[in-house]
Amino acid sequence: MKVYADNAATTKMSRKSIEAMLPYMEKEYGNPSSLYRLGQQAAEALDEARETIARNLGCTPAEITFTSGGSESDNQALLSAAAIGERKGRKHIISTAFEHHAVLHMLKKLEKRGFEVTYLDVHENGIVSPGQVEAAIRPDTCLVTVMYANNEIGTIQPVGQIGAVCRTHGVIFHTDAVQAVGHLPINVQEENIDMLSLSAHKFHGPKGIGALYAKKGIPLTSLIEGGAQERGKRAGTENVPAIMGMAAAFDEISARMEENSRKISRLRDQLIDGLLAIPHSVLNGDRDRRLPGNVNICFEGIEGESLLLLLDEKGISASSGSACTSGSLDPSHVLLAIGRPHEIAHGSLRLSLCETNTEEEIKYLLREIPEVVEYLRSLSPVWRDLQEGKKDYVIQ
Amino acid sequence: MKVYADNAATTKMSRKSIEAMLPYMEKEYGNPSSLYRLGQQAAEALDEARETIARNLGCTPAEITFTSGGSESDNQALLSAAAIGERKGRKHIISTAFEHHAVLHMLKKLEKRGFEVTYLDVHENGIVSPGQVEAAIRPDTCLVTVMYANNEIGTIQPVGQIGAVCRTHGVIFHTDAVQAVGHLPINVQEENIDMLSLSAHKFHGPKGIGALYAKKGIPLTSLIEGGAQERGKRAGTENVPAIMGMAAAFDEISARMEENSRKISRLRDQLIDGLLAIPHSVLNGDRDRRLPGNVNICFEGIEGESLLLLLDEKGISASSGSACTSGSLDPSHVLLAIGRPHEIAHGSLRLSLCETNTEEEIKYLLREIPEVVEYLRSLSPVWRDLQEGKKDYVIQ
Amino acid sequence: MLYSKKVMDHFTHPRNVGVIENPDGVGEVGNAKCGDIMRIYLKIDHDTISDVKFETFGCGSAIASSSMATEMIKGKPLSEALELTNKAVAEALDGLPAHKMHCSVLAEEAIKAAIQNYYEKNGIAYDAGQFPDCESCSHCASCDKSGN
Ligand SMILES: Cc1ncc(COP(=O)(O)O)c(C=O)c1O
Ligand SMILES: Cc1ncc(COP(=O)(O)O)c(C=O)c1O
Ligand code: FES
Ligand code: FES
Repeated sequence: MKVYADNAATTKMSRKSIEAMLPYMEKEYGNPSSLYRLGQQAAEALDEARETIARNLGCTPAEITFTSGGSESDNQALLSAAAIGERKGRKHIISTAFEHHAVLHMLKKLEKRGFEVTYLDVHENGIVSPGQVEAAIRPDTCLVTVMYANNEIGTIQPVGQIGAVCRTHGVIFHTDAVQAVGHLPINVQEENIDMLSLSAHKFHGPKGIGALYAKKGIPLTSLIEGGAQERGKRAGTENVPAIMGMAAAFDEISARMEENSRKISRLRDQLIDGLLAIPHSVLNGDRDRRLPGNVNICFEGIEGESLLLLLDEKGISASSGSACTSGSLDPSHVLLAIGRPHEIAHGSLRLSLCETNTEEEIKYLLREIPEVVEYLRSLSPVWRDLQEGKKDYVIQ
Repeated sequence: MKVYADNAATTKMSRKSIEAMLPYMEKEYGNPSSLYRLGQQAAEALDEARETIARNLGCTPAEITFTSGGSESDNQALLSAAAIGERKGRKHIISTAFEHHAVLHMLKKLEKRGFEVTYLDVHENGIVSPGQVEAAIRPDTCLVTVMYANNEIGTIQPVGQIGAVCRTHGVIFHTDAVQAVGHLPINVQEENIDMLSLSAHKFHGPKGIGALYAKKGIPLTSLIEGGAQERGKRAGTENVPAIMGMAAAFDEISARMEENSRKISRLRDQLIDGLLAIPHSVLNGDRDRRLPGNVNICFEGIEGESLLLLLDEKGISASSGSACTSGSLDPSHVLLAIGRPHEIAHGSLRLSLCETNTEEEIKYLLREIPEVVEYLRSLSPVWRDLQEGKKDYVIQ
Repeated sequence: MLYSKKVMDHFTHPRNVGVIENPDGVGEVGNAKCGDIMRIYLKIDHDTISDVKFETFGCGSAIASSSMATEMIKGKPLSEALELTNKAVAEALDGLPAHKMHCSVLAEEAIKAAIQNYYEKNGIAYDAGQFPDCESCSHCASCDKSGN
């Protein structure tokens, strides 16, 4: 059996999305900046796609800028807010300790440029509170950037309330919604979101395409300079096929969001319950306020990479916050941020489901994973020490 | 009849390129950073694509970084060379007056950061000489950036000789080869090129994907921060399908380059000869040292946009250096750079051919274009004044 | 693929896994904090390794390196086992990715530590220079070398 359970890493493109792309590759291949029909048709298609994205986010088309993906959107959002802050002499930013690297590395860069960043604690449950944000706001705060849902542990932040706090204090609020878009209902206006990043390949759209929403009145700084595409805010010939694919995928997934969510959450809960039956295992992130498809569990005494490799042998595609998978030596900053000690953080497993996963697959996962965990524990000197009472369990 | 003659703006994707993409959309959709098979297969495909690109440029795979297109490649190349220059206290850059905006706008940005830029004259023929470059090099020069072939007038620069000059003086040499790759034989090693930008959609590959070649030892500065993709030099989930499409298109066009070049040049020359038979018309850019597919002609007394619109009515897709098409009011900086006065620069027509254009299409163009020019002249007060001797012709 | 066929073979079917009751030497290196611990048990007869077992907490490469290294020293005189290098282990595995080479270093060091333990337990004189000390271990930046 083959089970793809790494939908947070990337997803399979939907048929509809592919079919939305194809005509723009071979027939309607015109450059939207061109005057002639072939170009103008592409330009019109682009407008339609922009409307689709806007409609699904609850904003206007002019507030959407197409980018090459989530990382670029995050980078441009932060760069733009920082430029605005700089002009006003406000150089303080509020974020969290467990943002995606596209945000964190950009924040590091801004720190070098003289910005001060407050990284809010996300607690053991992986959630920041609006109160924390409010308490951290200073007169010189120019930006609050808090992700909508975490990519590793799936916890959903109280974005609407954080947005309200930011609005009250006149601070720009950006949210990296790469993991949330298509999976949670989002309305940027109702939630007082000023900027939002999304990436199509996380919801069955194409790779290499994303969007940045920026509320009217928030000037964007170009990350990529050149031609006047995207109202001068993002140079480069527009990736029309991918944009069409993104719009189609967004429409498709939005139409079924509730239904998908119900189905996926049920599978997720079965999986969580089943895996937590493994002794000395613990769920990472709040049990309820989490993405419909996210399961993230630490197993004491084993290491993540070897777990993944053995699962792969069984046809299961999953991921881990283990350092060994990434080639760096520190385990996931997300797991450390929620207070997991290093030795436990190494033994994490993330399974992320989508609407095409089935009950049979969950059964298969629940048969294979406990076996593999047990096998790896049988090889593990750490597990032996724990069993023999030479060390204390971290996870009871 | 429909004639697409704007291949310098973008091209139709080839079947091979599309077919190279499809499997990576629906089947091999894994994230190359993932450990499991589906991810590792994508990683291997990426390696192969990198080898293909490298082989066709004469460099090693490790010297290739994938980007979202020509603009991003240009931006990153300039940013990287500037960072190296800054570290060495060398803040002088040499370029030309007719680079693409992706280079020019980045240079403007660097000027604001304290860099000094020398813009070399490109003469009436649209070609800089290696001697000009050499004469402009100073002890504090950190970068020479000269495009391989111009996107509007198609003139080919003596890149190999410029590369040799730069190598002698220890200055980094970048070339924007977006218009040249796939159309001219390029070998970065033989031509002493240190950095090169390319974009797939200019040679029948997908939009939204490109590459930056940077010679071993030249550290790149990230434009997009985040994950460790592309050896930490370009964050964002790799656009595997588009990368595969780019590699396939590059291989395909390289294999037929000579044959294509012969065929296209012949069509181009017929077109140039035929159009220059129109009175008071002039070819822009050197007649011989130009891209196989490029025709760029100014017609006195008419305005480009109206020309394009009427040609579109006849099924002809073409472009103009005219400002109106781009929404700005200034005529093409390229035409101004080769010394065309404003009134003439407004009346330009660019036709850019590819290997699928036919002799019949050329005949059609040569029947329709003169008619349209004549018609527009019949409406033009400028033309009347010229005819009546109230003004002097700029083009004899 | 990240790993060679050989690595995957040793990873999925590790040789010499387990413990030896009343071993003549035990060596443990690494640190759970850093994500890898390797423990080697030796049975020694007349300066020859008559049996060897390992336990490893670590990645695929760490487990495969342990397995391969134990195979390479089983039945060998101690002098030969002491000469086993991590490079030899990696080569025997048909190579390891660059960022995984340190896992093979752990295997080499675990064996040395087990032999050192044997010498010490039996009061056999040895050249300390042949053995790595914990202080010189630098495979992880964040390690406090406290051993836990
Ligand atoms: C010479 C040149 N450089 C750069 C670019 C930018 O490439 P892209 O639109 O793929 O970003 C183009 C084409 O638009 C070009 O012709
Ligand atoms: C939360 C989050 N932000 C940003 C990104 C970056 O998106 P992309 O890889 O499309 O650039 C990702 C996914 O990789 C993500 O999960
Ligand atoms: S085990 Fe971490 S430095 Fe040695
Ligand atoms: S044990 Fe961590 S990389 Fe090998």
